[in-house]
Amino acid sequence: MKELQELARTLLSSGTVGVVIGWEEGPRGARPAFITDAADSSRLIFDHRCTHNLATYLSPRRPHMARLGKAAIVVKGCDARAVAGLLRETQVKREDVVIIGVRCGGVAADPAGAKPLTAETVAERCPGCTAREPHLADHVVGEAQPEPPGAPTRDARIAELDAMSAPKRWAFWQAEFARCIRCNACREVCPMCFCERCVGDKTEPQWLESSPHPRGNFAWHVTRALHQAGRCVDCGECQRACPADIPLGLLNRKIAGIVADRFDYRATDDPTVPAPIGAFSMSDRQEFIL
Amino acid sequence: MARIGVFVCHCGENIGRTVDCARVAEELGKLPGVAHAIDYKYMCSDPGQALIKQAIAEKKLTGVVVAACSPHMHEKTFRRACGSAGLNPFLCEMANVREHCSWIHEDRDAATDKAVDLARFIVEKVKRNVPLETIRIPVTKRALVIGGGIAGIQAALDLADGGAEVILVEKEPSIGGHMSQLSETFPTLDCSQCILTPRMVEVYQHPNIKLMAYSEVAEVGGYIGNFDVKIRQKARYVDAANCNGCGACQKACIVRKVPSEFDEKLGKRTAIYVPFPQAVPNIPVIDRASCAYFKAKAKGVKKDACGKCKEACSKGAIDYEQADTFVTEKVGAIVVATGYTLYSIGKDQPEGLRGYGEYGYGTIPDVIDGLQFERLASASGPTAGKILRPSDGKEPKRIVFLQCVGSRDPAKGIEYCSKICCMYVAKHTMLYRHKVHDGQATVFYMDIRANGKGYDEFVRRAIEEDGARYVRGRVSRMYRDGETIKVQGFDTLSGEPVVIDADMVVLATAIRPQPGIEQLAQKLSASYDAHGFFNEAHPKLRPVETNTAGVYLAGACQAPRDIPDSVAMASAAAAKILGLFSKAELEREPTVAKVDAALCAGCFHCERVCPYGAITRIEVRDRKGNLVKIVAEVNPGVCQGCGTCQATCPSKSVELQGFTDEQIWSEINALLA
Amino acid sequence: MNSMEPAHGGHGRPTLAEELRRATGRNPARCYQCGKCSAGCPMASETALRPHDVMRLVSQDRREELLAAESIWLCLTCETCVDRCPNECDPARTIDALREMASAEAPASVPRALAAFHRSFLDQVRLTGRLFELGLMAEYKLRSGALFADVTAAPGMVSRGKLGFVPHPIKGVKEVRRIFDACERANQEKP
Amino acid sequence: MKVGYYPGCSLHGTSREFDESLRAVAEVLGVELAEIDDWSCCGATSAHATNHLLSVALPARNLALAESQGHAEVLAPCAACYNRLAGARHEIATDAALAARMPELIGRPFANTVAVRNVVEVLHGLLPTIRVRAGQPLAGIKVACYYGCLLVRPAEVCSFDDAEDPVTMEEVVSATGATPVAWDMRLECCGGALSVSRTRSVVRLGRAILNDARAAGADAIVVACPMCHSNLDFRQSAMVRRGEAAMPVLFLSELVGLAFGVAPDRLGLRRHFTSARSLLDRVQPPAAAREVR
Amino acid sequence: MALPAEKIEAFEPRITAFVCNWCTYTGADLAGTSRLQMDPNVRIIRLPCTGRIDPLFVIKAFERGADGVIVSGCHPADCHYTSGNYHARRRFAVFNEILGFLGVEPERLTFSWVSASEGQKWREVVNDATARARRLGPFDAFRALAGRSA
Repeated sequence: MKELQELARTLLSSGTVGVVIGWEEGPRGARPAFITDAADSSRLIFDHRCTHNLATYLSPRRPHMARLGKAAIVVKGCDARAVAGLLRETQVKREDVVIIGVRCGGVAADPAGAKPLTAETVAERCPGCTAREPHLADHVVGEAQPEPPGAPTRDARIAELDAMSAPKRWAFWQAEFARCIRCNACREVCPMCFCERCVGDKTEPQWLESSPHPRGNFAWHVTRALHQAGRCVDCGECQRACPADIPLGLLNRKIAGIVADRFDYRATDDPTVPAPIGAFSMSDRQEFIL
Repeated sequence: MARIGVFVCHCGENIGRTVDCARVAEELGKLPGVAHAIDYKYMCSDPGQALIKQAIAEKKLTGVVVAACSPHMHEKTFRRACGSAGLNPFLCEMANVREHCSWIHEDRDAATDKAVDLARFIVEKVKRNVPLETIRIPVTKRALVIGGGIAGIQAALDLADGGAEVILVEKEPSIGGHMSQLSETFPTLDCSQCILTPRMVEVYQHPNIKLMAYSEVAEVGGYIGNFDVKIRQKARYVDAANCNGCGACQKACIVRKVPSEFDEKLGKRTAIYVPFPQAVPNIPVIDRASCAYFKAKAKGVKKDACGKCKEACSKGAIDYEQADTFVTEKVGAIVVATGYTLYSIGKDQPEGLRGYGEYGYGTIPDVIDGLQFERLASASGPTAGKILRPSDGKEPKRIVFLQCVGSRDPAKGIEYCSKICCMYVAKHTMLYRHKVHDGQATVFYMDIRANGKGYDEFVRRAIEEDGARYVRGRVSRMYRDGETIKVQGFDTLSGEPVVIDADMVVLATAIRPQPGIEQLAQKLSASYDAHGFFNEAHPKLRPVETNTAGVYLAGACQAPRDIPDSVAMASAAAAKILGLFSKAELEREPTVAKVDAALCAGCFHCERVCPYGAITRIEVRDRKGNLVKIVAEVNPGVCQGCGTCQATCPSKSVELQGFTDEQIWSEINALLA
Repeated sequence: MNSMEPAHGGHGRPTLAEELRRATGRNPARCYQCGKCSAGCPMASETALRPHDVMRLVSQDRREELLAAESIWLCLTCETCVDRCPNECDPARTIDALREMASAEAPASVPRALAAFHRSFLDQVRLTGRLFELGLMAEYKLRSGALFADVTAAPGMVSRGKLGFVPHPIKGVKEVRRIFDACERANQEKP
Repeated sequence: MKVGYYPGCSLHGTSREFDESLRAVAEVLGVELAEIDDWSCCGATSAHATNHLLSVALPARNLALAESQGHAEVLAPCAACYNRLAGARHEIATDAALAARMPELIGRPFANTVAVRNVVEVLHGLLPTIRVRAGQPLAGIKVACYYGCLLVRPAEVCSFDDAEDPVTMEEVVSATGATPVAWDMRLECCGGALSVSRTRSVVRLGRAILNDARAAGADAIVVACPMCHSNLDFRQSAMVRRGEAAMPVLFLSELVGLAFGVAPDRLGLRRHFTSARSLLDRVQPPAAAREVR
Repeated sequence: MALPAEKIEAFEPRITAFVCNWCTYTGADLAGTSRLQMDPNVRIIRLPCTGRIDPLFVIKAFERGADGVIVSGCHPADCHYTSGNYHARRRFAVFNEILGFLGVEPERLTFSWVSASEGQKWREVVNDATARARRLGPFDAFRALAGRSA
């Protein structure tokens, strides 16, 4: 923690950056912090409650951030993949950001989560995580951390769904999507959703109905999933932000499985690895095509 | 409010028999925005078109829908009619109620319902059509010809004579291609080099032609009329400006036993060499892989590396330090004339092909291919034109020729006919008889395909006058028996198996595209078939064009071709290009994509999927000149209108004109009437 | 299995095709095996070798097989093949030439009945200058051994006045015999 | 009109009726048949099949005789003789070396100047006269004109008509007042060359010809070749099956004779093996009474 | 949830086909020129290339009452625009799996390559897609999203 604070102080006081994006203690646990004064560096924290993916604040669609000057950002290994995604999709220039990696031992699903991290409180993406060590970083701080507690659960749930009949799966998802109020929190929090104007907001023509209605809800979630294929970094922010507790992480995980299976692509913090959509291979599987 | 005119064509009985055209017109007439709906016997006829023009004028139509045949048949006709009546042509669309409806259904009600649907979709689409203007792009009146064989030479000369500047790129040290290796040519038996070398010299001396031998196309950017081509000039290690072609370096070279590519490995050359005496340009190259100097250098030897050629050169033209150089040329059109290579029966084959184990995978001595026979028969060849067996230099008294080796053999991976083999085998049997009077040529053939002017007469001459014995059937197996080769086949006309003893066997192996052609095709964004031959834009009506505007084909890169065909294609391609160059600007259909810079977030997925490289990055700045963002822009000259960018764009910030989201959405929306 | 011999190198003898070309003035190599000759041949259903087979074997230089074949003797010389051949190969003339060669080189292979008929016919002509039909019938029956064939026809022939009983040699019978001798000599002198 | 006449062996023997009818018809037509003095056999198929040179030399002798006897053209009614004579004439005319050998070979001067005509050709040249002289006796009689092979093939030798679609015989028949029928087998070989040595082939080929003529509605077949006649007439009993009607086979000259009102006897009709009664019964006025048998 | 036989008889599925202009549209033209009779249930919407076909079209078609959707274009290596079909293949591979995961019966969606010379194949694609949709019955599940039923 001290190391992180010292680094931030140096970066700010030397004028290298105008803002350090990190976490601080808030009334309901950890919360994002935007440190612009070297003196405030000591507010920075990092622990298991720092579940937020701060890369979303690098999106050029947040002009108020740009006004703070060049940014340094604190990333967990998983978050670094989002930064890589932004680099890949030319939203951020590498020289315009200082990346501070932190070593992670898993985070809680809820930033207010109490110590210690347990199998019950851990975010569902963390058990079995292979991205705890950030590679895309100018500085890496902190000691190596223990494995997150608990065991992966999502793959089993996906397998369970896959085993259902189509009408049953339909019923399952319709029940989940029925709660959607189209608040767009999933989109707003997502570091990879940086469109100037989301297709969901497009009106001429309106492909996706914007009112909370089963038809538009379905179209929205299919489209969101499709747009995330090969781009989603599995930071879990959409699910955390969802006020309706729709298990978007399950859908994200499924997509990750599809692109891994079909295109041998896995989310990575190496920005030079090209994303699978936008590319093709002559030998792509086409068993679904007559 | 739209004022659409709907015109339902009976196409005589073709549509009217199954579709109630009057009902279609009636139903369509009820749609909001449809101001006029009629049916007529022949909409494409002059009176039919007059009806459309009259309605445009009288009813002040804002769009026209013709429910008739496929737009592939008459879209141009009706758009032109609208244009002449003052309606923007792109406000006219067709609904296909013939090929897609009346011709494939029998139930009149169902077919009529479907026709109403199809026309309604198009009505809804046309309501969202906007006037489009034909695109005009400037033309650079220079052409690139890739490949310096007979096709490339012909194309270059025709273009240059027509006043265009030409850059001729040849990957080998000399132009001439396979034709320069041939002894005589069918069906006239005139000497190949005698008719070719004057043209090679003409290329060299032509003021409009820039010859770049020993060079390859590295990159191709741009589009019709405006290509940017990056060309790699491979290091010859000889300074072309100083070399006077005296040949002293070759005499001095200590490495003298490199198998000669020009002689198809039947002869030898030095490490510094010109491929053949009439080479153009007559400038040697050093074959780095066999050169004693470079080998020694590679081993780290510092002193006493060879250097004999450098010592021998009075002009100081040898330059061991020379490196590949790149030049970029701007051209308006490209002719691909990369020619062919021969299939070999060996065990190692490219993907999808198999060799002939039954013919010994090429390990039986004195089994050669057609080009090797050409070199044996050529006066400039390794045997000075004597037909001698490679193994022992004896004169073969019995030669068996096998046609269709690789060709028409799907099991080996090639189902096509190589086209030229029937003819050159006949030629070989004649050359053989002329040189070895008591020699017997036997030909195994499947069919004799001699469909050119004077071709069949030529084959008959080989049989009737020069004693070639033709056996119809494939050879099953070939094996060595002492000094003879046993050729085991079946005479399907006699219905009997035959075994023929041969002193030499010549295989008419399949014609294949040059290796690396796929990469070139990808650079040119041109398509190619499963065998790697370039695809023509239309097999009948656009045989020398590719689907990439401005890229043309000549010769065997498109399919197996003989010399007359290659030359004809080359001249055709040149004529196409000269036609293109005759205009100051090009006109193109405006079916191109357009980016909405305000909405573009600059993720550049579009750039990645565009097959044509039509997407460029541009900076958006505010009034003060501050960079706001970098966004995509479509170069309308390059864009061919596939629309992949639009489907890929997550925010739908790029629209394909003529097929906009609004138009398609309206069509789909019309699904439920 | 048939091992095809080369046309040159070894034998020193011209190929059958060359010999026939000399004899008939037609080039057997012109045959491209379209089969039109056989398609029109009235005997195609009865013979082992049809005209196009004969042409094929000629091009393959299969002399012995051809000269021993009964098929060449079954040709009616109706010339249908000659008129229909697209290449003017003249199969009928080729077959005639083969018969001549067979008579000279392999007389044993000539079918007895046919040899008997031709021989008897020519003998009669040689004898009187014209054909003496009763003489032909008698000699043929002796030569062929078909003593009883058509024997019932003779009375009918006689009753219809179709058969004379006495041969009437012509004045120039010696002239005719000289022609026979000269032609036979010329045939033997052939290479 | 006078023409050199080469009857050939058959017309003096088994096909006497051809000679008889031809002479009767020639008389009506005012044609003098001047028989070549001391003519000899043409060699027929036997020479042709065994000694090519002989097959040329034997006809050449007869052509030389005709030449020396002042004939410009010679009529060879027998199709086989015609074919051999015309064939030899053609071969000698197109082979200078052969022509040079001829005089020595046949022991006579020979310039190959005589044209060879067949009976169809000669009658066809007299069509106007035939039309005038023919009455109505053959009205309503349908005739199958059978050319066979030797009359029209090979085309380069027998150039008087189209080898694949001849019309001359039909035109002669039309001129007689009879009606030629359209049928398919008129150019197929009857197997004459194997008549004696391989009868079964001849029966097969002949039967096909008879059946086709019958199917075409012919009342009779008309021929111009002794061998065809002999095969179709003499061997007809072996060709027809029980219940099948007999098909009279007439020489063309016989038919022309009937049209001229010549008595069937004078035309040699009684010499046929297959009775022509069915035909004669329909000749107007009925000629049956005048028939011998 | 296949329909009982008598209902299958009465039900005429509505099928929307999104096809490329160069291969499948032309192949369908050929089917017409060859007078290949086929089920009349398919309505073709012509796009320049499969690369232009957006999954949104498919969703919209279902929303507007389609019981089945066909997406068809050029065979690999046959694309008029060289690679639009390859991009479409990736896009629809993912889309297809997502729809399946969300419970859409895979038989509702037909993907095919039909070249300009495959009129016969186009007929098979049309008839197969129609038969499958007929078996499944109206896409009531999707219609229910709109608060309607068939």
